[in-house]
Amino acid sequence: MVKEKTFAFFLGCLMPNRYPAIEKSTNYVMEKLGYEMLDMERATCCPAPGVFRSFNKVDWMVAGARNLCIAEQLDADILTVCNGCFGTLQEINKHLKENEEHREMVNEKLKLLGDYEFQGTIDVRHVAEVLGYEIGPWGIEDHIIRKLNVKAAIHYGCHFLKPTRIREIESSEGPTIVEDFVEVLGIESVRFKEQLTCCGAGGGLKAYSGDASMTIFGEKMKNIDNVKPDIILDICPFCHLQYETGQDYLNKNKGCNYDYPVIHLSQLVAYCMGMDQEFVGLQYQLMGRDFIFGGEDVIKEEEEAV
Amino acid sequence: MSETKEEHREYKTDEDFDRAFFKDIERKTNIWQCIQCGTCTASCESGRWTALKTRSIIRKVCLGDLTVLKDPDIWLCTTCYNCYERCPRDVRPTDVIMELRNYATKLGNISPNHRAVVGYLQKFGHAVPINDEVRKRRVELGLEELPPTAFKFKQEGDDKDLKKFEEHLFDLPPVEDKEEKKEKKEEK
Amino acid sequence: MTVEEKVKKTDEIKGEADSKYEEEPRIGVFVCHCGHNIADTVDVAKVAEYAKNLPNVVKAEHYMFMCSKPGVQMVKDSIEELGVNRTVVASCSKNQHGRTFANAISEMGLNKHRHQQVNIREYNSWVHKKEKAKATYKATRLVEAGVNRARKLEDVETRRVATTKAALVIGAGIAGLRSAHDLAELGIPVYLIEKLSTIGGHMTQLNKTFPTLECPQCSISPLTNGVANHPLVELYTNAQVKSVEGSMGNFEVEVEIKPRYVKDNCTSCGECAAHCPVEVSSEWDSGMAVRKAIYKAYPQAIPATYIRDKKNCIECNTCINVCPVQAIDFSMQKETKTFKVGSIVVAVGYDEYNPTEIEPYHYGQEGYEDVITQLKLERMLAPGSLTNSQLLRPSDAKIPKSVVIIQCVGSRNDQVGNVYCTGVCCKFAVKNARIVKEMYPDSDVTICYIDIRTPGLNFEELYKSAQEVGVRFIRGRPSEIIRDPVSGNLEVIVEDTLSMTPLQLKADMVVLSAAMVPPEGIGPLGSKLHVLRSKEGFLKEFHIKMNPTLSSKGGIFLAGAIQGPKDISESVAQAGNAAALAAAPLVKGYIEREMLVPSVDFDLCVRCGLCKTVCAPAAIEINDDGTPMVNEIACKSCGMCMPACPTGAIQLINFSDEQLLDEIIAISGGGVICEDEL
Amino acid sequence: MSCENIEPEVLEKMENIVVFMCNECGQGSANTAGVARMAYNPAIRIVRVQCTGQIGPIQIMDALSNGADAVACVGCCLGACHFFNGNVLSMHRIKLLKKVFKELGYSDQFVNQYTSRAAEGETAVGDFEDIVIRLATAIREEGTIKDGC
Ligand SMILES: Cc1cc2nc3c(=O)[nH]c(=O)nc-3n(C[C@H](O)[C@H](O)[C@H](O)COP(=O)(O)OP(=O)(O)OC[C@H]3O[C@@H](n4cnc5c(N)ncnc54)[C@H](O)[C@@H]3O)c2cc1C
Ligand SMILES: Cc1cc2nc3c(=O)[nH]c(=O)nc-3n(C[C@H](O)[C@H](O)[C@H](O)COP(=O)(O)OP(=O)(O)OC[C@H]3O[C@@H](n4cnc5c(N)ncnc54)[C@H](O)[C@@H]3O)c2cc1C
Ligand code: SF4
Ligand code: SF4
Ligand code: SF4
Ligand code: SF4
Ligand code: SF4
Ligand code: SF4
Ligand code: SF4
Ligand code: SF4
Repeated sequence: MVKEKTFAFFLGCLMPNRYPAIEKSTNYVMEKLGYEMLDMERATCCPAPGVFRSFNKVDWMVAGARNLCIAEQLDADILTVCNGCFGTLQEINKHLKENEEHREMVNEKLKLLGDYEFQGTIDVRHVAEVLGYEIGPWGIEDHIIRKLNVKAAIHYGCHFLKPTRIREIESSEGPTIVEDFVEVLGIESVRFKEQLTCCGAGGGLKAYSGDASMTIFGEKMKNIDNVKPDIILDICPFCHLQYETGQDYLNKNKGCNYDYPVIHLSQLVAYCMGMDQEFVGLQYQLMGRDFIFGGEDVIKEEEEAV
Repeated sequence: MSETKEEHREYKTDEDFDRAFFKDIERKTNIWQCIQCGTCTASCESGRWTALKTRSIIRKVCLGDLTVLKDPDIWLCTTCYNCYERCPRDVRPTDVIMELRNYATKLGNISPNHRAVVGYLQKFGHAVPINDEVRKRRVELGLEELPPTAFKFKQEGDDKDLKKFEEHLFDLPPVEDKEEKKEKKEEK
Repeated sequence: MTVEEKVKKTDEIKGEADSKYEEEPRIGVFVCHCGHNIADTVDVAKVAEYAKNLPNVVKAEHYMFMCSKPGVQMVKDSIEELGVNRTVVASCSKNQHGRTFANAISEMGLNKHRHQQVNIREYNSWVHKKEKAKATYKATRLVEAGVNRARKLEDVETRRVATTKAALVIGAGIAGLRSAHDLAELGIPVYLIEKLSTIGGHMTQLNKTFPTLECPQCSISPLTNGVANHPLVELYTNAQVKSVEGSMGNFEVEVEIKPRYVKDNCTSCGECAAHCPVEVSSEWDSGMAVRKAIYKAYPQAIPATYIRDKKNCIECNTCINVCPVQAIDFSMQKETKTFKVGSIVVAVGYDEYNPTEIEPYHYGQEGYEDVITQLKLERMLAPGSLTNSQLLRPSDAKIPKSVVIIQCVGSRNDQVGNVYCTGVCCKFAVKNARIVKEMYPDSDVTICYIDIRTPGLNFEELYKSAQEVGVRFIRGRPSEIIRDPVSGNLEVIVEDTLSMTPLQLKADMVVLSAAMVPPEGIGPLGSKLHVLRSKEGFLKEFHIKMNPTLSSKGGIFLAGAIQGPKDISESVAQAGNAAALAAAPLVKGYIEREMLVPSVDFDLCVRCGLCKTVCAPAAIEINDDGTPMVNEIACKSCGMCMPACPTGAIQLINFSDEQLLDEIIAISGGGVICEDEL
Repeated sequence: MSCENIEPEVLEKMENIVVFMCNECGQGSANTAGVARMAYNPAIRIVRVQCTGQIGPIQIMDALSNGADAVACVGCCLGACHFFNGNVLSMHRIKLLKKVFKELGYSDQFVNQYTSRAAEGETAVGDFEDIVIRLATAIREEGTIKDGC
């Protein structure tokens, strides 16, 4: 049995190394909700499903299993905040639990990396799914001290829900888990055309062909711009990066003039639970640096009055 | 398959194909069930804007057309899984493309950028390594300057994890001159 | 012999079990040379010699042609002269001359089943020509096996059961109507049961029918009237089967009839509906029109009597007051009737697949009102529809400038679990595309397809005619229908696979060619009837080629789309066949069967019921005390129940474990004499 | 692999192969093969049963314990059983039996299930050849089942 109300916090690459504010926020939220967050010492890249699985599926599984072993040693389920990390670790974990042949093969190779053996004792979770289903909109209400009044374009990304038969979270054609959750934070989700398409960064495409990646992203931004949200809300630091650098790129190269703040679910929830805006870290980001989360004090008072 | 021959003729013969080559893919996925309906291409977010035509890639694998391994299009997939979700015959095109990339990598058909990413993983344990600016930000946010990942241990002199990564994982074939030049041309 | 004589003769044969043969078996063995055919390879003399030494064998001979008159006489004589009471002839296959010898011994007063045919020609001499010694040895094994088997053969009686001269037809679509009518014309009283308030099924919902684009009401009304007025047909609408007992020839069926709340003296004047304040969406119109709480599904509906929909009625009693003939009676109660019938025809048709499951098409979702199914399109175009037979977008009642039709929705799709091709949707799609294009030449009509499947006379012509009027065909299965939340426009995303181009087709309206799937409630109905279903959920035919009309259970026949998707012509053809097959035993008046059926040793039976679970024809019923009872008429003598039984309590006569064991011992090489003696 | 390549000493060890054939396609195909004079191994012994669904472990073990070297069931093509689905039942039973054989440490090639088509003698002969080939493999690896028992 894994420890209850405890997570092995899997950082991945982009969050600690580019968007530490998301890390800060996630810790803040989970700890306020009464979870203990354990460090996964010596963890590495998940490794990213698009690139590393493309090169060598076996090695991808081995490196992923190594991370899983670290959490198994901590006796805690893994919490990820990134669709890529979630995709990799959830998939490998599930696959190795089911496939004995591959489990043996991977364990054989794991020995070369150190004292690791995949046991299959833990689960892998994503913060959006923990918040959306485990805490739930009903459970977060007691914890929030600010309600916003913000229109958000929600981007789910691909690997949080797909492949649905492996993730088993929700239909990928019309998910509502994040909308339902953030509604209580005062977020109005605005639907836009082709909302569920990819941001264009995955599968190693961003590294392989920036142009192609930006063409896909440009279309996406056009559709978002059509509905003029206040913020773009994501659940993955890689999508986050794409929305950040992508807007910048389009502004510089395609004559666009976008400045939509890009906010990860953890950042948003942390803010609503009382973390100062300074720690949300918009000042470090490329877009929406001047964005102020609407009238927090007023809402705070209202909340208190109630 | 000789390349010079190909340039001169439109038709192909059995010698141009090697159906046995993709036996492994046949085993792992359902390519032979493909009815060429095009749902995958139509679903493909990349294919709408790029040269990637998922259906025709599947077709080439069915035929045993090895040129697909040199086809840069296979690297345009974003692994969005739309095709995988919607294929009416459960062919799992995303998995097929991943397998193809594995083959292509073995043959050395891998872009310099991707090579670099592998290098980062082996050197830093991360596909995206940390930089000085972010170190500073981390401190400002009240986080530890370095996250407790393998890289931190390397910095502290404990290099065994990443050494082993380099030794045992993602061993890429050496760069061939010709290939590299070609790749570079394409980049431009 | 004339046909009548032959029938009479078979009628006479009754071979009742006879107790005088309960004594010691006396076996006669006859080995045939078949000219050179056997004798050249097998040493027949040696085989006969060998047989002589087997226990209970009183005579063993070999002869040039056993099937010749003198050969058959030899067999007969042995019975008379030596008191042989079981015969073994080692010659050709059972199919070839097995019956010759069985008939011969039956002429001598022995039960046919006391003859054991051993095949040493097709199974031996003809296939082992070069290995004479081995073939001879094999022949001894086969003969010994035959003798062992003969030793314990039991008499099998032939039993005749009188049949009930009446038939039940379930479902009054085109198939059910056809069957009912044909049965009635053969002089058989028919009970016709329809779940809905009106008969005619899906055909009456259609606008025009391919390939001739005829008006379906015109084609079907002679039949609906013919059935409704036939003196031998009793029609029950609003009725469902509640339970079915019995088997082939004699079923007892309980039917529950829901009240209409309107008596038969209704003149169909429509006053009640005109005054009824409640309006709901009409099921018959596939939701494309409204009806009142008291209503008639459509003007030509049969029976013409109105019906009150109790669920939606607010009981204002207006209708009761306005009815000029006091036909309305809210106190009517549901009735249960029991019918005794000899055969049952199941013709409950199909349902249109509900495409909500295919999420990328957003069928039924808010904002996607202009995505409809073919059946809805048929209703919209049909005479007297809400839109006055015009094609109007549900969202804004405008004529669409572009209509995109999507094929294979819910068919040929592993994800929804329907791998089959419905086979009808390509035909109705080209039909409707042509009709729409002809009505609105300025609108674009596009069919997105994977393959166009229009086989058979007249159907490719239909396809071609659609091309001629300018219907656009795009080979590709759309991945999704997207809607711009700002403009509300629909776009269909599809790859034109022939030119490798992804397309974004603007669509004012999208029509989904949804599959034909098993009708709602088929699961419970199937279990009540004890018939098995295919993995797709349709009722499964007994043999796909040789008997596609019989169900898994004798006496129950399938007609129309319930056996698998079909168009009208195919449904009608099968319905006629079902009627003929269902009528045969009823016209003849009896069913005759050899009692080659299992019996149960109740001392061994542990009442587990496993035998029942494997018996496909549902011939095993479980008694109140838990013991199984084999219905001898329903049993098909397959023996599948035997290995299912954990204790060996259930045994098929003449194929029991014990009888087979004797044969197996000999044939596996175990036996009296060793090989080296040859 | 064909029957011709089997070593004589292996072939010699195959004395009795019991084949349960159903009354419909099984019997039919063997008859057709006979009419067409298609030769096959004389160790093949056909037992006529109503349906392969009638054959259970009892019959199969009876045969093996009385000297059969291998046992097979031959029924109609899947989906075309003349008794509805007896061949499928038989297939499942034989699959299970194969598992049991393996667990007990025997080759699972001693029992097999086949289908054939009444009009095509080749189908029956093909089945017979396959039985022989599989048995040959088993004999080479583990000897006959008689030795093992
Ligand atoms: C959009 C569309 C267009 C078509 N166009 C054509 C065409 O142009 N030409 C053509 O040849 N075919 C066409 N078809 C096919 C045609 O509809 C069918 O072939 C035909 O209706 C099948 O008839 P049926 O009697 O088997 O089934 P149905 O018409 O479905 O009749 C079955 C009857 O059984 C009743 N029933 C169901 N369950 C029960 C129960 N449990 N108890 C009692 N009664 C029950 C039903 O209420 C119904 O009355 C079309 C089909 C569709 C979907
Ligand atoms: C290559 C091929 C493969 C096929 N495979 C399949 C398959 O796998 N499954 C399937 O279901 N169907 C298959 N079919 C279709 C199948 O052959 C037909 O559906 C079926 O044989 C039709 O049977 P029938 O009795 O109508 O006609 P036929 O089999 O043609 O019988 C007609 C009989 O009438 C006799 N006859 C003709 N004229 C006269 C006359 N003037 N007087 C007296 N007698 C006459 C003929 O000699 C013949 O014996 C196939 C067809 C072809 C061509
Ligand atoms: S969606 Fe599937 S079946 Fe259709 S073309 Fe693509 S891979 Fe083939
Ligand atoms: S997974 Fe790749 S090929 Fe498939 S739809 Fe997405 S981008 Fe296209
Ligand atoms: S119930 Fe009365 S009012 Fe209604 S249609 Fe019949 S006769 Fe007319
Ligand atoms: S009583 Fe019912 S059916 Fe009659 S008019 Fe009122 S609502 Fe209509
Ligand atoms: S008939 Fe045509 S539309 Fe219908 S399932 Fe078959 S191919 Fe698809
Ligand atoms: S004519 Fe025959 S081969 Fe051609 S499409 Fe039709 S069924 Fe197929
Ligand atoms: S032999 Fe047994 S399984 Fe077969 S039909 Fe008769 S009772 Fe049913
Ligand atoms: S399977 Fe055998 S023991 Fe079980 S109920 Fe049937 S006869 Fe009795």
